[in-house]
Amino acid sequence: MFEIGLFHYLTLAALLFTMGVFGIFLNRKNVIVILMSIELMLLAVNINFVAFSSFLNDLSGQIFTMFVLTVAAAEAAIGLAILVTFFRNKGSIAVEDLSSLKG
Amino acid sequence: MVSPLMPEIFTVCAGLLLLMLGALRGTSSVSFILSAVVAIFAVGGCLLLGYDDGRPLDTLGGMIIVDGFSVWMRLVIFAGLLVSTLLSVSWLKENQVLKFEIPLLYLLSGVGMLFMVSANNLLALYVSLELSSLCLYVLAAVRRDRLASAEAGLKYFILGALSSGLLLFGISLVYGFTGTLSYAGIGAALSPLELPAGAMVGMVFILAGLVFKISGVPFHMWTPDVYQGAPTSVTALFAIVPKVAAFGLIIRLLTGPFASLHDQASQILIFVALGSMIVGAFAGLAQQNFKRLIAYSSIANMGYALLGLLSGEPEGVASVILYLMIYMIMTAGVFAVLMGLKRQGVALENISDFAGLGKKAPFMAYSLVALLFSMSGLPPMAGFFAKLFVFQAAVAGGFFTVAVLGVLASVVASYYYLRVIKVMLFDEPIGAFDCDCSISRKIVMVGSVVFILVFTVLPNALLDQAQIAAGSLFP
Amino acid sequence: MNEFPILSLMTFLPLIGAVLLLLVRGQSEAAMFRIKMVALLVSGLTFILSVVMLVNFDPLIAEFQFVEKKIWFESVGISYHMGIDGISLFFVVLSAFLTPICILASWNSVSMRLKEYLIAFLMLETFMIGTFCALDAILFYLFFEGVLIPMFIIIGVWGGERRVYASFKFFLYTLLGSVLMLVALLTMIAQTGTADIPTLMGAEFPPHMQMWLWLAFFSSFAVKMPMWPVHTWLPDAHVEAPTAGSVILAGVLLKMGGYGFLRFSVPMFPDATEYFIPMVFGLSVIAIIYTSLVALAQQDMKKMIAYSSVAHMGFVTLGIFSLNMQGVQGAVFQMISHGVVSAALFLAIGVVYNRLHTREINRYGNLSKNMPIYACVFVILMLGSVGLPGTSGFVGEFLALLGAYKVDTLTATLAATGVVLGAAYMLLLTRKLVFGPKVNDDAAAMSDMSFVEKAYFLPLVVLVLWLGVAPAYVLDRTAPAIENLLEQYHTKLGTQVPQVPQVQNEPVENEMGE
Amino acid sequence: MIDYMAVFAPLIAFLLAGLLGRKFGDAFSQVVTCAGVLLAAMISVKLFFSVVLGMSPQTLPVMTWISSGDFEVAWTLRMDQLSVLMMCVVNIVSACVHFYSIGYMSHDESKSRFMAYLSLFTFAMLMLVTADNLLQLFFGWEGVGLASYLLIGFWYHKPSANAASVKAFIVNRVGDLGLTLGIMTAFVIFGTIQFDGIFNAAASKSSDMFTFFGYEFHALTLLCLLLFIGAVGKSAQLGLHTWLPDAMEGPTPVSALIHAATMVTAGVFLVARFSPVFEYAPDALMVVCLFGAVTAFVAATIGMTQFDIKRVIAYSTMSQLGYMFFALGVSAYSAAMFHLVTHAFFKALLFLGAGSVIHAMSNEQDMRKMGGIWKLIPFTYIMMWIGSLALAGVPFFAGYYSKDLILESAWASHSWFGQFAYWMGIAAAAMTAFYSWRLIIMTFHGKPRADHHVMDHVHESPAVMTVPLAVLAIGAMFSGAVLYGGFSGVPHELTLHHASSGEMASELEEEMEIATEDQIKTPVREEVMATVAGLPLLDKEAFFGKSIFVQKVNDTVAAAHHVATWVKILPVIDAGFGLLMAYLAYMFIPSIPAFFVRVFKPIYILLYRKWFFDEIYEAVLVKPIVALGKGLWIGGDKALIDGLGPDGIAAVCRKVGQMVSKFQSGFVYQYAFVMMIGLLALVSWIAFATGLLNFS
Amino acid sequence: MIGVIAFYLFSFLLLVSAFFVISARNPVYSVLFLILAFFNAAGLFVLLGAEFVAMILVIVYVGAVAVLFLFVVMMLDINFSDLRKGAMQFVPFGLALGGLLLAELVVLYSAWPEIPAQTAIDPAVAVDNTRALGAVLYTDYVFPFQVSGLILLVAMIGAIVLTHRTRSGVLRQKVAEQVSRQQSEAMTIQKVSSGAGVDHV
Repeated sequence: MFEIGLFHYLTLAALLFTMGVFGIFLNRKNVIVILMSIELMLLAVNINFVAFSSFLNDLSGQIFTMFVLTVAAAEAAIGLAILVTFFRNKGSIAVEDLSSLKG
Repeated sequence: MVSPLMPEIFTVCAGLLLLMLGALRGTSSVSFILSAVVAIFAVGGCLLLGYDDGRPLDTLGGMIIVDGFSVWMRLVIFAGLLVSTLLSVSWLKENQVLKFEIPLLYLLSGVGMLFMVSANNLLALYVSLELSSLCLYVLAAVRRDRLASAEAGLKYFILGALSSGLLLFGISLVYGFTGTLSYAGIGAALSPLELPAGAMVGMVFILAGLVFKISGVPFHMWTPDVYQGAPTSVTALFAIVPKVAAFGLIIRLLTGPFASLHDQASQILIFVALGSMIVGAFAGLAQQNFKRLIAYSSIANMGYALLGLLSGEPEGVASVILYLMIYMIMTAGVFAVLMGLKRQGVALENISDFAGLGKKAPFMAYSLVALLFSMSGLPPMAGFFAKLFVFQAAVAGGFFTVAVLGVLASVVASYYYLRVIKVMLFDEPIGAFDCDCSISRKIVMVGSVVFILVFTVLPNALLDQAQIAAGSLFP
Repeated sequence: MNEFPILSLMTFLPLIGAVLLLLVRGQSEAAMFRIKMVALLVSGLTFILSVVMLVNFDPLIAEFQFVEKKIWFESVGISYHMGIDGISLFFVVLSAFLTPICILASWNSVSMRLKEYLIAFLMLETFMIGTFCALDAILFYLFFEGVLIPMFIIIGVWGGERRVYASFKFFLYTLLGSVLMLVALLTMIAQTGTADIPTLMGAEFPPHMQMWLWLAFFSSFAVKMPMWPVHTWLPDAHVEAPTAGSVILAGVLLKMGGYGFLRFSVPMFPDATEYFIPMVFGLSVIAIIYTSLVALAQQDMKKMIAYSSVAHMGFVTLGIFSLNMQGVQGAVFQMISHGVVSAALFLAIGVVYNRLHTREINRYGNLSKNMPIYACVFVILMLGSVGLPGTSGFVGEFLALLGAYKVDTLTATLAATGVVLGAAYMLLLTRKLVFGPKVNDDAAAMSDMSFVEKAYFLPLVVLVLWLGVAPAYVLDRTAPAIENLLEQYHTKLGTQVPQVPQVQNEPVENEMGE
Repeated sequence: MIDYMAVFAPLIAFLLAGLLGRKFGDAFSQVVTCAGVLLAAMISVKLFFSVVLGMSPQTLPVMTWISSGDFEVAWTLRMDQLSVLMMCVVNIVSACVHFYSIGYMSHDESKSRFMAYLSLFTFAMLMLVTADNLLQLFFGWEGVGLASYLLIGFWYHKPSANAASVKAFIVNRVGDLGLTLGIMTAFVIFGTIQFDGIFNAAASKSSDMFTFFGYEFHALTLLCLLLFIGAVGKSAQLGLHTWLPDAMEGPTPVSALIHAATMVTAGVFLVARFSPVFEYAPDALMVVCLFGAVTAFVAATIGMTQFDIKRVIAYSTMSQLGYMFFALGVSAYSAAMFHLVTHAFFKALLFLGAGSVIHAMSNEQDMRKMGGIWKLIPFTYIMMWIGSLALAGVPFFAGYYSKDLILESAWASHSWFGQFAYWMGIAAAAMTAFYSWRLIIMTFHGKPRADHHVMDHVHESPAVMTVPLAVLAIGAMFSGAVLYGGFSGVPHELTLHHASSGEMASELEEEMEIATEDQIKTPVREEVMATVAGLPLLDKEAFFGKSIFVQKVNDTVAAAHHVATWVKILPVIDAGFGLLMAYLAYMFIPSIPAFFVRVFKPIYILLYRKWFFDEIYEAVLVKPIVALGKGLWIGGDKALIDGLGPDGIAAVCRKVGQMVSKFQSGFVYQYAFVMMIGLLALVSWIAFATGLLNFS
Repeated sequence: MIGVIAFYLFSFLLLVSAFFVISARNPVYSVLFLILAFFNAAGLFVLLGAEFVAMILVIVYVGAVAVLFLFVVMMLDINFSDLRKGAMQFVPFGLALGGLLLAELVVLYSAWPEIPAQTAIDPAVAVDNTRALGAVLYTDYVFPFQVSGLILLVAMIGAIVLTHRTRSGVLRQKVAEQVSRQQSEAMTIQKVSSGAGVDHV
């Protein structure tokens, strides 16, 4: 308990990941929160990577984290761009309005 | 010797040049850029032809591997890109979607896909996958003045991001439990005797992320919506190329780093394959929109393709490669017909709109009939052999139940192909069709019809290539 | 002769003809005539080739003849292997024989989308002939399934009111059966590494596996035959199909099931065959009685004939699974005979349908009066269908029953009651159609058969009688192959070919002198 | 070669008339067919001399028919005594009918069709009787059935004729079913269906058992019973007889030829032909006998109540066939054949006479609408008398000899069923006489009951009709006496009364026994013939040669000569009684019939309605079968099979499809949810199923 | 000890802020909590010895991504007041699922095989996290580096192609035209008669 091991970090990441997932499907208010949830998931993954990297004494985990960050930034940009496009068409970004395509 | 990545390098450089051209010249350069991208893909494919299938070659710090499989899959991807760009040429013009970025996004996503099948490291996998995916997200939403397109893009993006989150989580687990990111290292760390549970669960997460890309059940939910909402030329791209690349990725993972986990992987694949075949078959029954139908059809088809991977034998992999090629060509043909269907300038997407096509435009109609019969796996068309070999692989591996359920699902699925055929041939026409079949579409349509017929007679060239490609994964 | 690829030529000549048709342009009368002539010539040529083949067929040997073997799928054990033996010989001839007749039968009755129609028929011919010639399981499957495509289109485009329902039912039903067969085929290929039929015939499969394989094949062939209770697609398909479609359907397509049993189920899975004989017998008997009864209740001519086909096919399965010479020969003969008789009956229905556009039996009557030749032809065909001695129907039915009787008296007896019922519905049909009082003015105003109609009925009627009086021509040619088949079957099983005790010719005087 | 023409001439005639008749006209057809049959008749007579009297049976090969493994059947013409006898009967009667038809059908529009059918029938019948194997016999069997069908339904525009033709065919088919099974059983037992093969092996198989429906049966009994079922159908024995009266819907010459003289006797022929087998199946013989006896009686009872002139004769035919069968049943094959021959003549005569009446009465068949015409058509009247006398068994007419022989044989069989048959026969004989004269009286005597239009047209038939009648009348009068020796084995006592009755017979018998033992040689035979100068004295064994086989102990025909005298006389008295009753009831005291009808109303109705056979069959078989057919179609095929099968599955699939597609709700959070559930399922599956994770 | 306390502090704050990210009614709050979460995560990274990544996290995420979010949230002017019904029905099910996933992962982690740490620590790594990363990033990882460049390019193209609009009717400043304007072009003198107004001009 008093020694913080890999287990703690991983558990923390798992909790965070789960929260991110929750955020995606519990959210009805607006899509933007979903995007943030995705960021949380990625953050969890990053914690995993860094923790593993640190405990394995291997740098590639940290490198991976950097690329994840890069990609996440790009993803956020594109995601928000699409979101804006959608908003311009629909006038709303409520998740439930995202349902003209179905069946 | 030229770099083994010459085609990609060439493609990227040429693409960047075109980007600059587009940025400077704007809309007026779209035509040229489209043609240029077609040419680039053609040249890129040709550049690949020069490689002999020698020993596998690691390059770029072990990130990339160039072997027979990678060469052949890249060739297939180039072909797919070429065909889908060719299809888009006239469509984009006809539908006034004149953005020079679109062909460039095709190009960049294509580069991502090319890297995907050559990736030899989880990091390389991730970045190339993201490169291709991000382009596709944008492409789905590229008709930004249309709600459907924007919605498709948004859905695709959210779910895609979720799936890449899963993929990443999986990668992190695999990394953590094996201590390495390289395929070879993972393969070495996973000895069949003692399998770390974490790596196994990691693999499941990775597979989940990748199955999303090939729209396998239960990660298929995006497919119908995105197919329907995205601009048709983009849908064509979605349907034709990325699946091949993602499949290449899956094949390489399962035969390389996760070869020791084959038993567990094939259990997942059985689940996914069965689910895809069944959902694809049943959900398609209720569809009215042709693009949506094709989406379900592709879901089902991916299920069949997965059957070839169950046994983990080279023959099975070869059958999957063959399946993907044939599927790709059939899909291209179908889209070539679909994109040409218009009534008073409005593109037709509902199945009921096809009524009487057999009378008004028999050539197109019968081409589509042949393609659809082929898709439903009826002899003597190539689609039959595609299915034949994957089923053979499954049966040879002892997966009888799956095979039987698969063929039964294919019967159910054949119903919706038949329905389209019925509407075209049996029903009375409800109006004239615009017959402005562009030459590029015609080429694709005729080409794919000829292919599915000729393949039956001369199958060996492709079959051999598929076997060679598969064989290179099993040294 | 063996060097000459006559089977491939016969198989693909119609396809070439279809391609030729594609090249003929125009919608004018003259163009239409040209199209018809091309189709007729091509199918006629195919028929001539089939006659050449028939003449050159060596009736004494059991092995496959006119064999062609080419590499097809190099590494997978699938080859292009064609050849015929006594079992398939006449099916090939039958297919080649009926197609020109079908084209003639459509000469004036089909004008809508004529070119497509004829192309579909020529494609159909290719697939039919191919099915019977193929000696590679996958090649067989290819042709076997390929048939569905043109037939689906023929029913769907040129069919009657409920054509969509019928064509879908036909297609999906038969497809459902066949795909299971495909899985079985793949299993066999996986087991033996080859799809070559002669090799597979020699292969031994473990009994447990045989059961499953047999069932899978059964699911396909039983639907195709069709056997009870998977027969319901047939009446619908027949009723809705255009005349020529029904002709081919009844004349050739149904035979594919029986042929399949003989080519696959029996020689390859003897243990399973032996095990499932009671089931097949049971189903056959049910089919014969049940469908005969149902046929009695029909008001639609085509439906009645369609149901009668099911009953007739019941005799075929009965004969095949008797697994003795008479049974199997009877079954083969019955198939050939049914191919001629039922095809002709559908054509005959087509003749009146073209004039009055209804298939309802009660709308007709008294046709003997204004259509005496037609009446005569119809009665002869009816007799063939009923199985009167002297017509082709009798020989097959009797031999099949005899074969079954040797194995199981109860089954054969029950099946024989079908003969009575068969007479009942056919006579009722005849009574209402060609005899009976005048019913309608329009029926009474119909003209007798035209020259073309006479032209294609003549060979059919002659065949019905000729096969009935001198069936030896057919029986002799089928005998070696069937003998061989049975011998192999019983050798594999380790049993003897059941023989009827031969009479010791004791002089009669001894008995009288007591 | 010419012998072939005895069978094939009618076929050729049929083909010519059938194919070319429309082109060359009716006269052509008539000439061709009559010539064909006449030729055949002449050759048959020639054959009668060479084969029967010359004792040289022959077999004429034609071609292979069916050859399948060990099952081999060839088209062959077997011309032994039995066949040739039948050929003579068939051809002669047929020739008469052919000629008669020219006159009778002169007003019909399809003359050539009719003539062609008649020839076709003749051919089929000849094929039947000359068959050398069961299958060819079956061919002829069905061929006559077909001809019968076509001819009954000749006036196809008449619904009743149509119905009757179909009924005839189908009821016969039921019998044929038995025959078919019989053929197959024969093949399984004997390994062949050649007659010679079967007959030669019959004795050696007499104790064999045969498994049928899982039970063991005595092989030959089973075989004989199955064959007999066929005979029951064709010969209209009780149970399968209902078609025969209805068959009278056909033109009268047809009734004469097919439904009296020839086709219906095919069953008798079959059993006689199979005597070598029946002899080893006593139980089967008993059944045959009982069937025959009951049929004779029942048919006679019905015959007494009918009003349609042809139906009366039809029931009489059925009754007489009953006689033949019970004769067969007591092994008196030759007696049966004898009656067959004589019956052919007098029954054809009766029918043609009736035809002549009908012709005269403008196609009226109801006796209640006739009467008082005997003076108008005296020739016909005389012919009817001759026919009736022969039918009733009045001495010296043909029927007398044959019927007596049958009754005596039955009595002589000393079996309970023989006795039963005898008494049934006696009863039927009385009734036969009764209804015969009832017919004559109602038709010819009394006041005319037809309207004057009809009566004005009553006229004697033309010569083309009367000459055949005369020919048949000669047969009806003399065939019995002439042929008696051949069929019975001894000259008839009455015939030979003036000669050396008793001794002569026994002498002959002795001689005959010697002859049988050492294969009668022609010289011996000629000697025998010479013994009885002038009379064509024929003896049974030589007459039939090997074509009929009777075990010594069963030889009832031989024993028939030794029965008590009252047995021999009773039938004659009996017939006289019946005749008298008819005169009483219909001539002198016309109120009697009405009285009986009133008093015995239920019985009368039972008889008048033909023992309700048709009604019972309708209720028990026809209606349920039709209902079953409809039920299976609507309930079975449509509801059950299609409902559960293709349609049901399709509906379920469609529903599932809609469900699955509804699942695709469009809401992105649900999609994500599904993905996560899927992932979780996969992870859990892998984790737990492979035992990687356990919480212990 | 401080490490332990720091870990729990950061972890607690991280989880709490994550919770508020997904549950806050106002998306602006969500973004702010997201930023808080990132800070805490960066803290954790530091605890793990990955200072450079921690810095990057703060710079990239807080500096760019979160701000982007905030920008969009404000720009879109969303009506965020109504919490739609129906969201809650998923909660129990979701909780169960999440719990299961979590449980599985936790059990899984406890089975970490303790891969022996690369004992011979790379001197480069030992010396300096940033330097070590820099040493491999452009050598061993040049391929992903290049590809990530392309990814960013795609992001740029994507954002432009999706959101950039050339509005018609928007007035733009054209400096050259302004500069080259002559007085004569810009101004004309009109004579206006008194009492007539300017209507006729």
